[in-house]
Amino acid sequence: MKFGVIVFPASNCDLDSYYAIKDMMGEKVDYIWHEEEKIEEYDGIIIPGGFSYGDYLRCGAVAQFSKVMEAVKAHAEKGKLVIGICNGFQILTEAGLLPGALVRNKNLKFICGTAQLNVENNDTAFTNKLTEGETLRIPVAHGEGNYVAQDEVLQKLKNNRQIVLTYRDNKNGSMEDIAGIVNEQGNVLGMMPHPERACDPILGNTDGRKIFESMIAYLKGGR
Amino acid sequence: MNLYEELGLKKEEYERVVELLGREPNELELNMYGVMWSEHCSYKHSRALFKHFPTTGKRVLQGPGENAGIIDIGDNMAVAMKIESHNHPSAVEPYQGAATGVGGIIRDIFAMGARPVALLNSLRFGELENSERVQYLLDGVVEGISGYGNCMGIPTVGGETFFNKSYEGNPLVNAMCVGVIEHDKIHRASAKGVGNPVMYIGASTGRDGVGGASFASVELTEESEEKRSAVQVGDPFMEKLLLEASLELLDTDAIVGIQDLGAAGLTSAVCETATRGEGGMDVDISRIPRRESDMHPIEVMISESQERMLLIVRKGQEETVNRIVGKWGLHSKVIGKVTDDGRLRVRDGEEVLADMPAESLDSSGAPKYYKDYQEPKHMKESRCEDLTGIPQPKDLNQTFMELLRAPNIASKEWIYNQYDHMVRTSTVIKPGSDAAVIRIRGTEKGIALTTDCNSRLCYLNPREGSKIAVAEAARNLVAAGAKPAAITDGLNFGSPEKPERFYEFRESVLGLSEACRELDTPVISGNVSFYNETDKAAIYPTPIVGMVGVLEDVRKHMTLDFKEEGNVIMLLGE
Amino acid sequence: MKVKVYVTLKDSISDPQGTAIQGALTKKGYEGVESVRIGKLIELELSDRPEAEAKEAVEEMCEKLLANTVIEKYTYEIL
Amino acid sequence: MKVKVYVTLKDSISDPQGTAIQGALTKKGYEGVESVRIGKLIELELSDRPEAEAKEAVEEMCEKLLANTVIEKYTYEIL
Ligand SMILES: Nc1ncnc2c1ncn2[C@@H]1O[C@H](COP(=O)(O)OP(=O)(O)O)[C@@H](O)[C@H]1O
Repeated sequence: MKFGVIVFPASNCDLDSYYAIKDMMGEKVDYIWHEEEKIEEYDGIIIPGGFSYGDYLRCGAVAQFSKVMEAVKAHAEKGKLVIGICNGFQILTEAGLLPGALVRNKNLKFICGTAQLNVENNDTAFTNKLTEGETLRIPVAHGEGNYVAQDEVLQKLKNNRQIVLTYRDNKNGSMEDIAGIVNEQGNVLGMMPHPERACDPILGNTDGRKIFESMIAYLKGGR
Repeated sequence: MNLYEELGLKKEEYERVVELLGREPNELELNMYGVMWSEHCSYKHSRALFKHFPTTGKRVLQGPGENAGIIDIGDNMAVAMKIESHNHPSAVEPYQGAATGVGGIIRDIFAMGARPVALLNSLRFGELENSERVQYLLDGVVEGISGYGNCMGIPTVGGETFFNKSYEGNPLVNAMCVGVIEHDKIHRASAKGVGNPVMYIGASTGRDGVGGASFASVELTEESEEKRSAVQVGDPFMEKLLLEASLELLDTDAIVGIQDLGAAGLTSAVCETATRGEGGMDVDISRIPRRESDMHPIEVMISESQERMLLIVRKGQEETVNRIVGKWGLHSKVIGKVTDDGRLRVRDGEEVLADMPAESLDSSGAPKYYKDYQEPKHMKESRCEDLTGIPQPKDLNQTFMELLRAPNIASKEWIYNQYDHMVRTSTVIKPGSDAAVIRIRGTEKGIALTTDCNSRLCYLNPREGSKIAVAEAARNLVAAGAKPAAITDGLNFGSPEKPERFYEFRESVLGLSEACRELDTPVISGNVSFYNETDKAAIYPTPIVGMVGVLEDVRKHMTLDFKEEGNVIMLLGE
Repeated sequence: MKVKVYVTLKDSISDPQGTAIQGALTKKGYEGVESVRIGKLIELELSDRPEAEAKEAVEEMCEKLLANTVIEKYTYEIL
Repeated sequence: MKVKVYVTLKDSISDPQGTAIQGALTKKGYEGVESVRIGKLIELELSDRPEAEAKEAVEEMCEKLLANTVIEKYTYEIL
């Protein structure tokens, strides 16, 4: 099993994701440069946080043009796992791999802190090690994490149980308190909070591990 | 007014230029002297006092004199740090002023070859209550720091924010950056190796920062007057590319020297690298990438456009540079070469536009003053003040609540929660404690960081206040479980040409020196910002102490919160 | 040739920034500011080309990058 | 009444956003995109009033809040 962490020119949580997988989860992981076209060897792709191409105009807007995103689309179509964290979530929506959009936090400020998340669906490749209704404490750090979508889209997300994580205390203004959603097939997750920042015990919080443990269990189970 | 006066030079200084050159300078040359001999670049009013600072110690690998100071923390690892002010730009345009301040200090750190791992900032504003202006400045500065630092992926882990009337017209924005480096990777800003090419990477050169007191030229038309701008706009994306490209370049053996383009732009960068290296340099400004086509050579040479670096490259390795820089989407350009004739030559193609002894521009040529000083009147008055007449508060509960509500005491969480303080997953103690702690990956160690200065005490007694600032910083580090190791100092004062202000500066330097010697925390880098005053008043003397300490075992850090019911509370000290 | 692209939020999408500015204006004493919406103005300088070609290029750029059509709409003028 | 305010950076101020977007468009294969500058479009809905009054109010709002006149300039239209 091997993970790949995509590196855009101004990714900056690439290193955090890399160390979380390698040192904390003990799995194989490589960095993948944004101009890479071949990513077949990876089972799980992590699109990390940061500011991709500066995030000018809109977060994640330019990243959808990169060569590697073509490969990520193909990877996702094959049903393989993709997790987009923070900027990664923004990129996935801009690239059309997840519905909706992320706009500026309702208080118009960057928010850094720790969010309490509700686990809404534990029957996914990313949450199978969690129990429904469980609370996760996961760091957040974003200026544009306010999830918006048209009513029909929201309805569909609810009906299909695609809303996986919600905020207990919704600070950014997301519709339906959405913190993380999966695509219809359930193999692509986008979430604003940073599970990779909550893996190392020295940092005082290891709640994020369960997300990666779920992915690893899913991949091992070969489902 | 004479041209030299418009450029901020005094008559004696102009005469000195003529003497050093052996002729009258031309306009470009005079402009270059003007910026290099400005207070900001030459430290002409402060240099004479630096000899008091303790600058050596068993940990010190690089003291003052380079882009940043460096200390050894063991395990072949070292820590680079420096503080820098961006006060006046932030007063004009708070967002961009603060953002470019952060950008500048980050470049100083990676120019040493170090990976920036933490940012801190020390802010001073006028009274917050009932002042829309102060609120606007504060919001803008905090957003600027957040906008730039967050995008760079460098956690902002600490700082301080104080409000006091003396900063009303002249806020202070000091930014500090800390980097980590392996011993053998340390790079210096020197142009070694005759014939080595000098290369330029990063943003193209515009008219940014061409303005202010040090710029004037009769040749420039009114139209260009309008085009020039003192406001620099930060581009953190470009800086991130520069950072990654520079660190990757410094991992090869292609780079002999590296210098960021900061104050006084190209002029300062070529001059400093030349004098620290073989002594001379020859640059062709027709090769400088420009944002606008009709720029005057003076504008090109003194522009302070952000996000640019100068590289001295081993001859024949230009392609290595092009390849790595290209990978990060940047362009590189050879703009000149290293010489050993001691001359700084600026050409436009074949035509020589300026030709002067490189050293004459730098601190060895620049004037050095030791101004008169005199104790401020208010100090005597306050010493005689009778404190016994101050009544006890009637309602202690209410007073307590009022104190907690005062902006200077109230929690600053709303500020530091706008900064990403967790990125790089190494922030072991987050903002909100006495000092921040960062673990050093690959070792068991950690470093603790803090900035401190109570300027009210420095106003009452600059020498004692400065000692207290050092002591407070040290206590903060100790409270986090670290052993204090070194400081970087951000010295913010009024005009050194006024005896009372120079007294404050001098006393502060002496106080800092004494305390640093006592605590064995040498001064490894710093910055001086003078003329922080308006026609009404000068700021309180504000010598900001940025201190780093070392934790041999980062797991043994300590935070300030009460841990469990029943724990005993003790008071140490007098 | 110069092209101006105007990108605005769809009516159904709320605009906290606009609301904040409306609040600030009202607080400052400007009466009758009933709504504020913030959009983007993107000025492009394109190499000269026939108008039809320019139109096609601009529309594609808008669809692909300049606007996020999930939440935004756009108009443009070719000057 | 509707007012549209256009806020753009002064010509002397560099626009890293615009430059980055220009780079992205060019890399994506759009040729001849010579420059991109990004500004703001602010749509105000004001209670009806005589045009002269509206003008005065809008100009003051621009100077005081809508534009940062240190680095930006503005124009507006009253519709
Ligand atoms: N107050 C100070 N204490 C110690 N060193 C100082 C102080 N001020 C400046 N220096 C040192 O002088 C050198 C020049 O500083 P500075 O001009 O701020 O650098 P830059 O070239 O980045 O502007 C640096 O090495 C700096 O560390």
